Amino acid sequence: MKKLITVLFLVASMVVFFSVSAFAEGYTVGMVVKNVGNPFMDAAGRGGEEACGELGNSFIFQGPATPTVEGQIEIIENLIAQKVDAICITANDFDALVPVLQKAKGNNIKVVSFDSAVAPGGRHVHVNQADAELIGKLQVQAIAEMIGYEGEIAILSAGATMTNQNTWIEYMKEELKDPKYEKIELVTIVYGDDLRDKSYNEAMGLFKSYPNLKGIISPTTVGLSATAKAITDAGLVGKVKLTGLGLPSEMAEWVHNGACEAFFLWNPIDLGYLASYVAGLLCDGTITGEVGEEFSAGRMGDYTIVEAEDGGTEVLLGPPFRFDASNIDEWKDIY
Amino acid sequence: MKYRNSLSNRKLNIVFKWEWLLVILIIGISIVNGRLSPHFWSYTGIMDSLAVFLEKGFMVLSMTLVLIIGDIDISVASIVALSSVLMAMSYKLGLPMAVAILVALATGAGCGYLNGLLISLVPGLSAIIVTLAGSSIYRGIAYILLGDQAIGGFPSWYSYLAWGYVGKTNIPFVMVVFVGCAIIYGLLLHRTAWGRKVYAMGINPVAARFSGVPIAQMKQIIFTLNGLMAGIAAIFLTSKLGSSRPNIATGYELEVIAIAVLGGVSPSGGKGGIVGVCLALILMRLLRYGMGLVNVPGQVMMVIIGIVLVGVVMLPNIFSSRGGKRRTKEIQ
Amino acid sequence: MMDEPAKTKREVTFSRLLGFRELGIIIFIVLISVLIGIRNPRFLTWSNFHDILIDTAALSVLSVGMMLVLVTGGIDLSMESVLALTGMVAGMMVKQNPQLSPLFMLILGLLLGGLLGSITGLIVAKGRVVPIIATLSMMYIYRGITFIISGGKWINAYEMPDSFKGIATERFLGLSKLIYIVLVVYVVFYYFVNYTHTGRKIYAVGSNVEAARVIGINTEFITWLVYAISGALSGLAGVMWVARYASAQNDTASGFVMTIVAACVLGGVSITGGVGTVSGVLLGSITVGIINNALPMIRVSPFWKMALQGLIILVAAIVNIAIARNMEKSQLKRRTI
Amino acid sequence: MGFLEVDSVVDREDRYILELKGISKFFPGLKALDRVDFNLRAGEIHAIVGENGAGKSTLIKIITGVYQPDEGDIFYEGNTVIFHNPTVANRYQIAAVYQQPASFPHLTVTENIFLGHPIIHPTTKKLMWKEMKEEAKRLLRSLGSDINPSVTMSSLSVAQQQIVEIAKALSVNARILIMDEPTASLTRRETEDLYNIARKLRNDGVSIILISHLFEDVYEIADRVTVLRDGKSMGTWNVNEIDEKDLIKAMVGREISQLFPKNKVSFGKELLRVEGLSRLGYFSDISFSLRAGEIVGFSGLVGSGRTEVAQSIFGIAPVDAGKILVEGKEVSIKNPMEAISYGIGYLPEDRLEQGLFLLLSINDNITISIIDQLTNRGWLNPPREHEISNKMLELLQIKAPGIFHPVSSLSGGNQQKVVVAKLLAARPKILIMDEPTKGVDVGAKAAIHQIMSDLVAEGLGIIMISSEMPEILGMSDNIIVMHEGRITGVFSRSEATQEKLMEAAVKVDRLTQVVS
Repeated sequence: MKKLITVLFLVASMVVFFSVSAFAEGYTVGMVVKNVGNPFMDAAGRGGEEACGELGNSFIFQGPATPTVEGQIEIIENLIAQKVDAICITANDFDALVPVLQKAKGNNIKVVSFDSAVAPGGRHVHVNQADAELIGKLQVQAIAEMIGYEGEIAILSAGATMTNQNTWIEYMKEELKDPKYEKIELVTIVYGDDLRDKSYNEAMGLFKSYPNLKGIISPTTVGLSATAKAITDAGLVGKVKLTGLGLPSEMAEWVHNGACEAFFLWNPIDLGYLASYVAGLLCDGTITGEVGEEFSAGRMGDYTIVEAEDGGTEVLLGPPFRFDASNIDEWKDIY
Repeated sequence: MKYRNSLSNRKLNIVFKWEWLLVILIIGISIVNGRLSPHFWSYTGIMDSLAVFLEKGFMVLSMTLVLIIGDIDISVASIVALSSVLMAMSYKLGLPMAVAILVALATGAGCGYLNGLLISLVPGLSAIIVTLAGSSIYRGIAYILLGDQAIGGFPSWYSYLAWGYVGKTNIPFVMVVFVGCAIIYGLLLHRTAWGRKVYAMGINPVAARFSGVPIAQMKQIIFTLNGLMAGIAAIFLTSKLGSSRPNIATGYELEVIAIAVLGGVSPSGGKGGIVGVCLALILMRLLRYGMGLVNVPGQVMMVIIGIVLVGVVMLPNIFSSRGGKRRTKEIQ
Repeated sequence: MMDEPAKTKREVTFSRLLGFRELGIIIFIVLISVLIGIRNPRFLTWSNFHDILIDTAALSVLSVGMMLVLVTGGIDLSMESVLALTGMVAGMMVKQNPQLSPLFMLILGLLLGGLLGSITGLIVAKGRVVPIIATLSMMYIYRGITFIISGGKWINAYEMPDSFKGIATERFLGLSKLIYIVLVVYVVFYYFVNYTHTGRKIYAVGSNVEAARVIGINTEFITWLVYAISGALSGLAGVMWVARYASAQNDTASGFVMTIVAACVLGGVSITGGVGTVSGVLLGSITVGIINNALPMIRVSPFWKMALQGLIILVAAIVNIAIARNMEKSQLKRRTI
Repeated sequence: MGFLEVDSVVDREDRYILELKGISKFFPGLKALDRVDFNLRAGEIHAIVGENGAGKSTLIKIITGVYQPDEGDIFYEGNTVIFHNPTVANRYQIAAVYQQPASFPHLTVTENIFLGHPIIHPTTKKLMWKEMKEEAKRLLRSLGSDINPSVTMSSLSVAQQQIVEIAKALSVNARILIMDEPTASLTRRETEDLYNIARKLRNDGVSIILISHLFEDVYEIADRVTVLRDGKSMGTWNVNEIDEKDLIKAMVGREISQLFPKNKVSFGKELLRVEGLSRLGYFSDISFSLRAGEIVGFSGLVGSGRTEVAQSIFGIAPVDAGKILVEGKEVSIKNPMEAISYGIGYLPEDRLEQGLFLLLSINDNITISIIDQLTNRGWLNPPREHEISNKMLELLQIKAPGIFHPVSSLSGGNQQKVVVAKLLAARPKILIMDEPTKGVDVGAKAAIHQIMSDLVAEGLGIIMISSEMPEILGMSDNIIVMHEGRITGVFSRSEATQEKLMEAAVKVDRLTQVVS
């Protein structure tokens, strides 16, 4: 019996220790990210908390330990049981969250997706970081400039199943059809699964399989920095150019040593702020998520809800930001 | 249970007590959860939270058998993925959904059969190696087939499987199916001659062979069953997700094994029962649910689950006397 | 079993069989290298071989630790989390104190990893928890602690001093320093396993626990020791890993433990205990390295990779058994008069 | 091994190298040893006999430091000592050779000999393999064996492993050598060799404690004998002062009437016929037949293929050629399940490993082979099972509190009987018994022989494999001798003699052959 009491005591004390009560006036907004322990997601969380603070809402930040859709479903179920008023989510899968989010909507919970969208049926509105077409275009333009509009390029993506990655890659291919890129050849697309060792190996493999490779686009944070490291280690700085989407904190080193002259990203803090702000406005009925509605989002200014390509509605954050040697040091400590 | 009595002995007594330990832990955790979160004591909340976990439950049931015969299967999560992908593809190819569901079951059973075939056909090839390779191969095939695509758009009735409730009650449909499966497995393991042979195999495989227990055939059946249950899990998981992808159910295998062990099943074979693993399933779920309600971050949750797992498994070892162990040896 | 003692001429069947087993994997390596070399000649260059060795460095260090645990009949799933936690601590330390010497960091990795492994070892040896469950729990726990101490933040390249990153990038006599670390580890463990009493005791425990106890081997200590060693080597590999990729994350090496087990299995280590050689594990790790390195080079579709890797493990395991069986059969044939 | 200082005969009589006084050992619910006294002179062979469960193993484990006594004192050359663990006992030059060689199958012979006390370079602490191998070779040669010290233990025969175990004991310069049932798995010839080794060691001044069931061993080589019963010492005698009958009385507390109660039974129809059975590497061209009411004895050296033939008939290992006919019909037996369905039962030699489920209850053990027939369309039918188990308990006089107790709670002899009960519950027509009385004390031995006699009287046929010559001669109607996988002699009960069997069994003695 003694051992049982010990166990119970241990369990109880642990649970008490980790419980953080989130009772406040106003609405409760739950933010579900792809996984916790990811700086990009944490930055979005900071923005979300800021917006909730301004609106007088309380904020819950949650994410599974690993980026799986099953983990996100479990969290959403828990949020439904906690009777939150809104959920902001960056989805690990475009389709697979729809059923559980429909259940949430059925419980009168407003759903805002951001960063990585869920299908229209599972959301009220999507906060889009940037136009997918623009993201694709910018990266192709950047790499073309770097290599002088001539030579072989490759793409190092994250998972083969990630929707946003694939959409961007489609737009890159689209952009490359433009006659001004006719001397550029996209030789392959490889996948690093957002694992550092695997991305690094894939990059190294690219150098060996394609000795004439001139440039790499890596539209994923882990892939971009692992490739930069690989270029540096292989002694190819200046010979193989690199651009893509990445975090300034991770890329500072590689911008300075020239492995990556420039890359892009939007501000995740702003993204989280806007998503959380939109969620607040949906809760108090200011907006309903219909096309054409206009609203003002605190420090971010005015926005209009537009129709999204996937058939739902979305709010567009703005064009992605270009980081290079001139501005990287301002940002590297922020996110 | 009458059979328990005929199994009465010191070691199995521990198992019996083990189940009571789990019951007490479940009550304790419920009380703590209730105090911490005002949302915990909600009938729908608890029901739904249990339901969300049940596709793993299906896998735990058959994994219990695999562990009792002293083997292990780490390919189940991959079998779930492959079954789901094949089911979705055959639906997309124009087969009726009901047939597609059969495809999932057949795929699961087929993969399990293949595991069992290799293990029983090639002596010296251990289950851990076969299923380790299998876990890459099966998911790999799912990737080859579907690549970066996802398949969705199933008929609307299909989502009822994971999301629907029985009639006007608040009982999730999946729970009814699970309870049915659990009863079948409980009867199979504890009330049939076949179940007796399963334990015999786990306790002493050589003696079992000499006693006329068809070892190879039993292994074949058990691994096939394990694959079949993964197929069932795939049907419910796909229904829950509304779509299929090659990367679903990642990491399920370790969780399933952990729940079975928490339920009193010994990975070295011969011990454990269905009641225990069902209780462990509830315990694990309530623990996670409670922590989820107070928004413990996922990574911290892993620490706590790890501590509970190792703590609960270690408890009887710490308190059981050394002499007792030696005595069994001595008498031999 | 023993590498060294069995190496005299006029050898007996069983040790010849083992020699043959390692020959088998060497033939496999040569065969696969030639095949890949035909498709991409750059595979067979010295610089690529050097790259493979660097890529395999962390894996080969980890495999030695895993081998010792497997030899006792256990398994250590927590290695990847120990690696991540140690790597994170190392990253945080060099971020705060860039002046720390790389050698000190490597030693720190060994010690911290050893400490974490000791805890796991205690749970297995004293708490008598089945290894797979004990190490699975510790895998969860250490991974979670990594998250808690880092607050979910990553340590990035610019926050690490060049000297630290130099562990992986600097060369000495044309070879990467990582390769020297691996060499040291292998020489030490080759000696430890074959020429020290404690090293042989590990095999005794894996071969027959009861008999080991009877001849006075402290089996609990040996069990504890192998987990402490596998922890220490995971810690060392953690520092090597973080230095190499110039990034410490809390999901570092997540899922890597299966690769370690695969390397051991390919290297002829028996999952049931008692069997495994240091040289075999090295070859096993290199084989895994070659497969990882070669698949991107011969432009295999990414979707095929996973299935191929699984198939290679399965085939290697079956071939191993088939060779053993064949030897046994020819032995039987000779016996019949 | 002359480590003993030269003592006068008088000194040797009075001074004991090892003395145990009032030793008790308790296990939960069991008093394994109850104030046992035991002493050992320098240079003597001292036998300890007793039924299974009498406490012999416990006593040995206390002497070797595996267990610590709960009461009592141990004196080594007159000084009190405490053996905390086997290493301490080793330091006092005490070594043991166990019945089941407690070896490391994956390791080499050299390692098996030296792992407990390797030769280590004094400064570098490096293991000196070359020296150890040389020493191992020397030790093995001194025992008349040329086993290669570099082969793995698993590649040796049981007899060879036993020799390695003795070499291991010698390597620590043992002054006290414990031999636990050393001859149980050996054939006559191997046993002879072992006796010679033991005598030689004694003459070199080593004290030997011999545990044995076989009175032959005791009378052949022992100087004194101590009898244990139910954890108590019944006394110590000089071997030439006590005869077999009194020894048995001391052991079992009663007189055993008859050891080989074989009654003449008239043979019935042919139950089993084997023609030209061969299995690559194990046996070839085996033919014989078994009639109802007949006991066919299989004699020969361990490793001569007797067990393999039996196991192939039982479907455990596949055969490469030959026919098996059951009651005149040719059958193909691929696994034990089929064998059981043809009415064949097999009592394995290694009961613990191959016959028992220690964690299961007596009932579950007895019914496991026939569980399918006892069910109600697959569902367990406890009353029917219990009926059969209780009947078996009564028939074989198994001493157990009830059928629901685990087999692990029974004494060794009763565990053996449970295996027999399991066998008989399947109602076989053909019984194969591999070393039916191995490791069994006299009392249980007689009981088992009686059961065998009763069974053949009921019309069963029995194939009995035995290494014990008196058992073969006493129980068999016909005797088949095997050597290196072939039948080398067939004798009827009347014409068989110990000498004839031996001649057939040992064509060329290859006791110490190297496997390569």
